[in-house]
Amino acid sequence: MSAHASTAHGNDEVNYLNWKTGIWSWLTSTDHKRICFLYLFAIMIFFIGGGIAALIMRTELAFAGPTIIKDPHLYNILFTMHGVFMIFLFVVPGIPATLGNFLIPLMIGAKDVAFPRLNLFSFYVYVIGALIGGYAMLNPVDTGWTFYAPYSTTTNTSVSLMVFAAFVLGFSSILTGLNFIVTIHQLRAPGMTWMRLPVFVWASYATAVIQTVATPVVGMTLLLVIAERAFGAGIFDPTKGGDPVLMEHLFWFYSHPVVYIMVLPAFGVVGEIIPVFSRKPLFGYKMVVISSMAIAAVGFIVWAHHMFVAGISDFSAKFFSIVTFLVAIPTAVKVFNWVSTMYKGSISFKTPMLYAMAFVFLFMVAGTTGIYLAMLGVDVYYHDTYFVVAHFHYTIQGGAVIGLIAALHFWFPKMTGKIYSERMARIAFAFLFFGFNLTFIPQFILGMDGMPRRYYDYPVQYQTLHTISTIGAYLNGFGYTFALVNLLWTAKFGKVKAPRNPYNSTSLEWQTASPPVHENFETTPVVDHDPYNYGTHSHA
Amino acid sequence: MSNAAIVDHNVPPGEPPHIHHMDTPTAYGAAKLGMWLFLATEILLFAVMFCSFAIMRYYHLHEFHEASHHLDLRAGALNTAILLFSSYTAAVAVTKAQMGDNRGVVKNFTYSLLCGFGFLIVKSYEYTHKAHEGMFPFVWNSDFYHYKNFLGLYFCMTGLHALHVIIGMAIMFWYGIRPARNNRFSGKYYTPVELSALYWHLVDLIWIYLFPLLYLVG
Amino acid sequence: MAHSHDHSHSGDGHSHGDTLGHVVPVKTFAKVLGALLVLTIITVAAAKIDMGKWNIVGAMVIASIKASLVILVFMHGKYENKIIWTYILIPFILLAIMIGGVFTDDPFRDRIQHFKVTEQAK
Amino acid sequence: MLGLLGEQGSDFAHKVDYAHDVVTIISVVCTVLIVGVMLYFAVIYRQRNGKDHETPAIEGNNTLEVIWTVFPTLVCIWVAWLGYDSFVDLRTPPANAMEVNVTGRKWAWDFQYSNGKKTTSELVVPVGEPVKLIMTSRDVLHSFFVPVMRTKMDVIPGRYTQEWFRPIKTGDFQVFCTEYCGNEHSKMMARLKVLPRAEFERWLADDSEAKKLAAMKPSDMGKQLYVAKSCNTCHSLDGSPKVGPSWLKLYNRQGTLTNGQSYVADHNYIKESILNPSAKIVSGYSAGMMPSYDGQISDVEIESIIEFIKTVDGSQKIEPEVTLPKRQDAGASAASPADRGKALFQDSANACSGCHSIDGSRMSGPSFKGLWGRKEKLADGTEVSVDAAYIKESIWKPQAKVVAGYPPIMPGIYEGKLSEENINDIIEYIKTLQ
Repeated sequence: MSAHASTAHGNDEVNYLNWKTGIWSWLTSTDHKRICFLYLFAIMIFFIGGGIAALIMRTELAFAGPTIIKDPHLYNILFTMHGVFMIFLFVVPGIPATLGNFLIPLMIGAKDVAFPRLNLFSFYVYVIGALIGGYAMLNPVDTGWTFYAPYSTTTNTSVSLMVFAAFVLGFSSILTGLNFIVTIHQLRAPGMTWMRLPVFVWASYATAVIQTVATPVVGMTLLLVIAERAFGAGIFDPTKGGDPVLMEHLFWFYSHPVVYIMVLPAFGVVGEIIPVFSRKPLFGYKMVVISSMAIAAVGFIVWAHHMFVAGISDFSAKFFSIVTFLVAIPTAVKVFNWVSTMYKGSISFKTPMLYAMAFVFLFMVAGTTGIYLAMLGVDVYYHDTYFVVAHFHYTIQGGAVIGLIAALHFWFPKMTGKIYSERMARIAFAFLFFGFNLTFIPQFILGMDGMPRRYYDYPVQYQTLHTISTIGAYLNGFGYTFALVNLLWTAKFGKVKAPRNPYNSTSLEWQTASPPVHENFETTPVVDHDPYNYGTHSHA
Repeated sequence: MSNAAIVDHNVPPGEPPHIHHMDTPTAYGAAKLGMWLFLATEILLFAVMFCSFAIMRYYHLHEFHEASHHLDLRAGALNTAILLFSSYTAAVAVTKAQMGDNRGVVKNFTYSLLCGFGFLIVKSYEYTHKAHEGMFPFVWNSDFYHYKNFLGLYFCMTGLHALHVIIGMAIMFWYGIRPARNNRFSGKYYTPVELSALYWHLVDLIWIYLFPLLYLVG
Repeated sequence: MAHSHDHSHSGDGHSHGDTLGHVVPVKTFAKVLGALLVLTIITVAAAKIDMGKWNIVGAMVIASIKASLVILVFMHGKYENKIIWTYILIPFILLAIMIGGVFTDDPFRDRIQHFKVTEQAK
Repeated sequence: MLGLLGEQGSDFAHKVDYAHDVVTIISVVCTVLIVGVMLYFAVIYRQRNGKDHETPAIEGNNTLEVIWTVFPTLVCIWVAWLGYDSFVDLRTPPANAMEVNVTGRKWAWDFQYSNGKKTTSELVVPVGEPVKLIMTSRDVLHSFFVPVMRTKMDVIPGRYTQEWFRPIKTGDFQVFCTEYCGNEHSKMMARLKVLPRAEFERWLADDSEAKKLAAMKPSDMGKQLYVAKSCNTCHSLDGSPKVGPSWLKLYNRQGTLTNGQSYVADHNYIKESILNPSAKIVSGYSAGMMPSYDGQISDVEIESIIEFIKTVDGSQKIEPEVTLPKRQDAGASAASPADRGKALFQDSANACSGCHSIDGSRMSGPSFKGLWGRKEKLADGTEVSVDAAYIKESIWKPQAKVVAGYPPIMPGIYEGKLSEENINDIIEYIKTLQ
């Protein structure tokens, strides 16, 4: 393993971070690596905003009865804000638009994405969407992030603006996905065959397909909500002969696949991290790839499992329950493959590896609790209770967000050229992991006791578990703050320079300078091996 | 363990960024794939309304039948012919561009543009007529209240379609006619013409379904 | 997945001489336009005959023939590669899934008697 | 088995719980196994002394791949079957099930039995017999969730949905609304009261009031309702203006609305005004004073009220009419705080007496008699003892703590209308009503 050939050309002084300076050069940059940072900063604003909303809610819920929020309306606004911020503005663009942007061209050996200007454009579409959403918060929406009709078509909060913001954000998501698909098809370096693509690229490809073809559906659905509000189009409003359940169908047609937009890239991240720190090839690479694509495909035919008690026909419920179980199989396969990769490895516990192992645990919990919700009879009980809340957060926070944090730690040396303090990162990890479980395990139990979600107030018997959950939320929030501050501080003030390939990885993105030069590689790379070229082949 | 061989390939150092980002065939393939992907998203945008139409029609079959008779079939058929013809001229424009005939591109895209205007004029005539009759958003006449589901969808679908017509016209003008007047296109470079035409065909494609659904079978 | 590893070509295997893509003669387009107009007339005529629920089936079949003509010839679909065809077909497949999925619901819903709130009262 | 879901109240609950427990065991075993194996690998294959040791380049193993694709598939089929099986029971009500109509509205549940008996926020059913709920909503989506029965179904406007259960034990159980429906979503609860058969029959047959009404001539029934529904508080029969327009020669009267349009007080107008009072306000009156009677009043009752209105020509005597003092500046003229409170209470502008009796009889709101210091059970199951703070909150924020069994219909118009001083006076008055 060496990078001698390239160090000769390398000029560590000039890289994409400093080859042009000034805010303007960042805001108008079409460099995918810089756009990654634009997104990163933008989404972090909403992560913090959504996080604060969550903490206020948890504080309110710590004790029964009104405590710090006197008006249930404000509580309803907060959970709507939490949902809209976290989903549309943070997690959906989360990994794809940031790390996907940064890594896909590097991993496939391209200079940039296929349409660099479109890439920058989709960032500004995101910004416009975010601004519209921010403007809508002047008369904050209280519908929940699901915008179910007829509540959304009758409430007098600014639903129209907010769903329009979501529509615009969807447009940004579409353009990003489209860009990635074309990039992966057209710009692979010589020798970078499909079966040599890192699993992160595969996961990103699957994600991009979902982004591109699912997002228009929700976009149009939301426009129809606006039409309903504006002139009573009579599609979702039952008083005009419309069908509110149809709106749920169309909404979930996107909003189930969107869960895979969030979590598939995180699968990819874990698939990258575990081989490196185990010094082993990814076990069953082909199956991991196939399972990514299978999850993306199956994701389109399972949406109505969100609606088992929504008044859909029994036939429909039975059909969608059975197909939902199809998701479980490729997901299980992935977990088995990750764990097997560690077999006979040489495992080091750097922070990204800790996050990856935590991910496996959290995702096991998320996946197995998902089974409950796919089972018809049991879901009838659990639907819209705290069990669903906990399951969802295990999937999205424990999956997608932990994946993002893991990825930020893992590729941090490449992105910034600095090395962060391992000790600080581990302390943050400990808080984060412990706090997260402390928040949501009590919520599973609350769900078992029948506690419904979106409740501003609750009967006293639920109080103890709520209090514990609130304490966990604060620890969790502290963990995130600590982790992000550590990274931010290192990026700004860190002294330790990162080498090209601090982990001795064999995948392509580590073979260029840290941070990379403006167009990624000093010379166009030619790929002649698999991304996980670790270990010794036995010549038996 | 093998090396990650990184060999100097073909890019001379000191090139300005992105000019040689892709070679011509790659760029052409990329642009075309990108456009088709975009068209896929457009079709899915309309798919939601087709799906809603199917469900609403299932619930209000009788009303849909009756309401569709209130639409102006002649206007709809005329618009269909206009769009088909414009689609034809747009396709011809691509062939002209491939042959390097820039004047041919201008001529054919101009026909398409004019057809686009014609379509919009007929459409606005229909809309005004509907507004007059009280079958229009904001001025619903309560006599037609039971047609609301059909008309609501009719306006959403045709409205969004008309918006696409306008966007398509803008694209044809900006990326097709304007550069063609400067003789920009040749057999080696005509991607913008092809993409504009693709977009315009999509507008036609959607209408091919909208016309029978809305005007004929209801 | 087994398509060409040679990424640097457009994948369009029908390059003609100087041009990047396939050149379709204008005459072909004219024929297709004629066919499309004839099909439109057929649709309108067919709609005048009352065939019950077969009306919509017929109309959709004719529309799909027209759409195929547009995609295949006007949009050069005939000469495109597998990747592009994948993405041409995906939206139609998804539309079918969407309508199919929603129709597992509505027609199978329980028709509960509209008891009683009103009936009882009267 | 594990009893994770708590008390079982219906006969199919054990089936749901069985499915739940089976999948719990599978889940825990799988998670422990996988995470255990991962940790085991992490320990025994850890890097030693900061140096990598040689690793084998294992790229996969087809046998293993097949096993761990097939095995989860089999488990999934089994688990899917368990879920399916319990669901079939949940969705198959027996043909002989007793039907109860359920209407969800912001933010309470109304129930109607097939004999016409109605309740709000309290569903009473007999033990051991299947009960089928036929449900619809008046406004937005709601969801009727009875945890002990393990069943739940969304309640949809413009459509009927159903759910059923067969209670296996008597007692009081919690009903939640689990589909987000607005501000008081978390207060939209009801009690499920499961009674022994005989007791239920007695309860159901106790329709003395309804029967008496049904036997009457519509206009007489309307007259009775005029008082029973507290219309008299705000609408006079002699043409004198009160909070609302007088009913004297109201039928077919024409006039203008606050928005400048004209109205004719015909059948539709009156019905709409009862159900949706704020829709069309007669010029000179203000919106928000009258609570909606939507869900509080049947069509028949509305008809009879309209019949009664048709007859109002000024000759009517209103027998149980509370003699109301003329509108006055309540604070100034009365001497003691309690007297001032009484005046405020009786002031038709406040219309307290429309819903709160002073003799202990049940009206739309809790009686003021004996209210002070009383322990009230709230709709959310908690208890509150009535003190000054509670009364103040209940006047200013009527929906904050609604007493169990009462609909949350008190209008929130008093904040700003009644000062703190006014409220203290009213409290003093309530104290006298022991």
